[in-house]
Amino acid sequence: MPYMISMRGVDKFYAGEKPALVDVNVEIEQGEFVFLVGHSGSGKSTFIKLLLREILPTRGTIVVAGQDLMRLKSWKVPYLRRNIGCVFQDFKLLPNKTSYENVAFALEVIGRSRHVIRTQVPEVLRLVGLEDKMDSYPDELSGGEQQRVSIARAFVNRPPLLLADEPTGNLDPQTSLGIMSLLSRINKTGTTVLVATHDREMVDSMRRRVIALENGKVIRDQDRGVYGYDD
Amino acid sequence: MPYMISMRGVDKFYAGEKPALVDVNVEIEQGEFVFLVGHSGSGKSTFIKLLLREILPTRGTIVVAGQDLMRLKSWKVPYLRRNIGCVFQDFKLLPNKTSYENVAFALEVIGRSRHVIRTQVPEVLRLVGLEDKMDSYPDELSGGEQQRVSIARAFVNRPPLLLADEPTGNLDPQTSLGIMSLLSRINKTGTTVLVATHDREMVDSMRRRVIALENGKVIRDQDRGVYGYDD
Amino acid sequence: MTISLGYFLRESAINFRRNWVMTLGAVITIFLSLLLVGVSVATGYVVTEIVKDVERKVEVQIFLKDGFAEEDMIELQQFLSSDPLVASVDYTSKEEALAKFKEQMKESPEIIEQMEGNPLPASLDVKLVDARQVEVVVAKIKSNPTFPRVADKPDNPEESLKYAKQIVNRLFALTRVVRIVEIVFIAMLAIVSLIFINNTIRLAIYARRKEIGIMRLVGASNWFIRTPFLLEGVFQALIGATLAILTIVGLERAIMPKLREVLSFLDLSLGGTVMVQISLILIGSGILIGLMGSGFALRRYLKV
Amino acid sequence: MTISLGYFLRESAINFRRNWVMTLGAVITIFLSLLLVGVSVATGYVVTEIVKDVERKVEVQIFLKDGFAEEDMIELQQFLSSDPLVASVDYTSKEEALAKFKEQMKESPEIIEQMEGNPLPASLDVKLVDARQVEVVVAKIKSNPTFPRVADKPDNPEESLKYAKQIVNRLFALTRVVRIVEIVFIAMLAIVSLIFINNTIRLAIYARRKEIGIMRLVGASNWFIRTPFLLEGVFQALIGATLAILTIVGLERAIMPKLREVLSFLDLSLGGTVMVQISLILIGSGILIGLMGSGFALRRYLKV
Ligand SMILES: Nc1ncnc2c1ncn2[C@@H]1O[C@H](COP(=O)(O)OP(=O)(O)OP(=O)(O)O)[C@@H](O)[C@H]1O
Ligand SMILES: Nc1ncnc2c1ncn2[C@@H]1O[C@H](COP(=O)(O)OP(=O)(O)OP(=O)(O)O)[C@@H](O)[C@H]1O
Ligand SMILES: [Mg+2]
Ligand SMILES: [Mg+2]
Repeated sequence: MPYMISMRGVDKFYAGEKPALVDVNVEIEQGEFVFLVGHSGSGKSTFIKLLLREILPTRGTIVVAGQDLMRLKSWKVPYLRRNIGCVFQDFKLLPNKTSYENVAFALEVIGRSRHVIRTQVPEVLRLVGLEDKMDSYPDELSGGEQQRVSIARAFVNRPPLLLADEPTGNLDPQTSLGIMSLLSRINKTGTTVLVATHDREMVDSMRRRVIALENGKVIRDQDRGVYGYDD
Repeated sequence: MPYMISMRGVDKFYAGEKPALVDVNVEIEQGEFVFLVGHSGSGKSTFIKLLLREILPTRGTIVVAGQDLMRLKSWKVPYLRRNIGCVFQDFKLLPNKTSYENVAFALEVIGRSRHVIRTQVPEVLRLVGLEDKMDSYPDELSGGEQQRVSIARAFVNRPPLLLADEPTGNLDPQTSLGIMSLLSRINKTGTTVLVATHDREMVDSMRRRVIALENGKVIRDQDRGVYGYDD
Repeated sequence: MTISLGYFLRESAINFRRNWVMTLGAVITIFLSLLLVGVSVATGYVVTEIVKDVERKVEVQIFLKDGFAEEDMIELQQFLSSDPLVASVDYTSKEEALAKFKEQMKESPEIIEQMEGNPLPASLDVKLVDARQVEVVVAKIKSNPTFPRVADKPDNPEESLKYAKQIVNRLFALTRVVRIVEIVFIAMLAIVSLIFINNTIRLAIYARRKEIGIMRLVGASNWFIRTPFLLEGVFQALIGATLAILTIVGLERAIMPKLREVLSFLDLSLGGTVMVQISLILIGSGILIGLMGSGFALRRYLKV
Repeated sequence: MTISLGYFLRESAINFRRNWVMTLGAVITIFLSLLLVGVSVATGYVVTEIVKDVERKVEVQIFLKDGFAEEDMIELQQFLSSDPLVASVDYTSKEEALAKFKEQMKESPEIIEQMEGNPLPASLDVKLVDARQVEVVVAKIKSNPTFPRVADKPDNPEESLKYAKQIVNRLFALTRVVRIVEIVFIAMLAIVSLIFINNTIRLAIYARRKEIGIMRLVGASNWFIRTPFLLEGVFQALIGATLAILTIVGLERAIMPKLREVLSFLDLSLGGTVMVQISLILIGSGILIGLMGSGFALRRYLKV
């Protein structure tokens, strides 16, 4: 059974502080839908950054889509990332590009033809409800709109792995629900989806696998789990 | 009865698009606690930016803390803003300053002595749970931690008006609750608090005044209201 | 407010360190710009000195007839000496003239051989304060009543006046051009430097426009935002100017002695006062540009 | 891939427009830097031409005894003409020599008056290809067997050779210094320009480092990120170089005629080919610097 993600004994220490991740062992199969939950500062974003090879672990091995990230040559990293769509917590939109161009960039990077771009980008922006914001620059968009552009960019090239860091933090419940059912639909087409979130309602209602972090440790890994944590 | 905020017939049009706010008439008394709710893109941030005079309305009058913002001379704007603490949706932390320095900046701006700064800043950072992140730069903080620095900066100088744009979007429910009860306590000391939020749980449990926006229009203004909107 | 001054100094020192890419860029630009200007000014000074030295060698010779009356000669000499345009008037006797001629002609001995007795006249050699006034002085000599009485050729006194009219004119044409080129070049460099420095500071502030926006939103007044930037600009200018001055002093030490050796026949000088002047100019203009550059660049982002 | 080329061109054109503050900064810097270098090179060229022209006037005179044998003179003339160091050999008869002398000495008529008959010898006037070779040519003349036979002073033939040894040496000292100063100054300007341009490009890319980081995170390979930046650099360099060339051509048109008028006695020239050369150098080095500057500046932000 092929693992899409496999982390073994992963530690991550940032300079001189208490660790961000400690001895994380996680395996995620192809086609799974997983929630990553935990308090603020528990290491969710660090977890996702490691998978994207934005940072390297202090210890341990990480294998993503069959690639050992510790051994991956630096020039091969872009090719890895093209197989991973990522919704960033801080959106990471290119400020000098419109919504359309930001989404199109993910396709240009993999060399898609202009024709393909012209048909797919508007389609995807429509899916996230931004059909009338295609020519707006990021600083002309509301917080939730920027977040949705980031979501559109993450899955426009139908990557086999989709990582989403707090993808509904700036969205109202109704729009969040729409995004979540979209992620669910994408997952049904075989894409592995990992969502870091604080949205208790969402996690509790979807009943998927839940990995819970606390102070960098995995304290729970539960199929068909709930958000957990007592307030 | 003195109004802290008074908006009359306020319209806001951004270049060539459909309006962000239409005919908004809102009065908020001193010492009130108000939630501002609405779908993504309904105009909540625009509402807040108008109060901070970050942007000017296309039409209408806005009076904040007794100052008519349309008539306010440009050199007086900083003095207005020193009476308003603001938690920005995108945090707006100074990237070259540590958490401590970011919060201290709000005090330095109003000429507080170093002694005052040295005692108040750590105190406030402790309140938002960041006592051990004082010397971290924004890009060394998790999303939620950045948001809490922004919150700390907003109320460190005890402003009579506190605006918060989605202050818990990046926080887990437990931390959110802590922040909300903090805002509540601040409100009890006489500070007027306006919170734009998507957090249904929060709004429903606190039962405060709720102003609901839809497509830039105020569709509901209710004392002891709920989040509303059917999913 | 002493607190504020401390705050601003601390603040700009911190910015200086934390934005070191920008800081370094600005310092390098200021340093090199001022270096260019400084080197040009110093070079220009040396050239001007050479030109002046060459011009100083322009003189008017009055040939005196054999057996002139001593008192006439002295009268003429005194008349000229009292003229503000005249630097000095020296008497050369017939014998001295012959000795000089022989010395000059020693490479064409065939001419000296041919000479019998001493055909050369005595002369008064008039050195001028400003070589360009040569025609004025010549006119004055001509109109002096004593002059025809002592002149070598009383029937045509004009021929008793010798000055290298053509050479003088050419020399002046050349030195004028040299001076204009010098001034134009220095002015050009100065303007270009100004634009460079301004440009660099503008880019540095442009890169921090978001920060400036945030400061404004948190209630910082314009001068509160501006002061650390201006102080930073001054720091950068001071460092840049200091580096430029040190380099120029170093270059002067390294080059001038050699140059003086090679061009020993020219009067090359670059005195300490000149170096001090250049240093003061560089520091002054550096700080001014640093301040103004930051100030102007900030204006765009300090609109409410 | 034609699609990619189109993409990159479009991309860099868009960046060019949307980052116009940075673009303008870089263009201005490149323009002014190249202008400085171009003006210096042109000035240097004119100065070099003047120096060469002055040097060309250095000649060796061989004085011939009265009643020399015609065939000896012709033999010597041919011997010298065939030497590659010699540009020309002209014969001056006794009469021509006297006429020239009188012309030269017309401002000291007292000497001409004194002369009886024609004391001046005939001469062969040797012009050199390279004035610095004067001592070599003199040695060759001395060692020629015909020379003592025609020399004005057969007992001491050396004295029949006239060349302004001291003046020539001084001239060479001066021209050497002028040339070195010229080269050093141009080199300095070129290096400074390089640093300026590099600096500006670095600042511009520094200001966009976040963007570059984002592109990397979205899976863009290094060359995919780099290409639009490099193309932008080339665009900027082309615009800057073009502006510099136009300005220099304009300056040449405006200044050279006036200069030629004022300094009509000097052979001032700045031919079309020189201008073309300067233009090519500016465009070439501009593009090179634009490419390399962007390339180097990017390296820092393209580490994985
Ligand atoms: N670059 C960095 N340098 C130093 N410490 C860092 C850095 N990035 C993150 N940290 C620290 O590591 C811890 C985990 O951060 P991480 O961003 O993974 O948290 P998170 O679970 O995503 O939190 P949130 O829900 O608030 O986004 C935090 O305490 C944070 O301060
Ligand atoms: N600078 C701008 N130029 C043009 N349009 C803008 C600008 N800022 C905001 N808008 C538009 O105005 C509308 C309201 O934006 P606003 O930021 O007020 O929404 P919001 O209620 O805060 O949404 P969210 O919950 O997603 O943050 C949006 O449709 C947005 O695209
Ligand atoms: Mg996070
Ligand atoms: Mg908003």
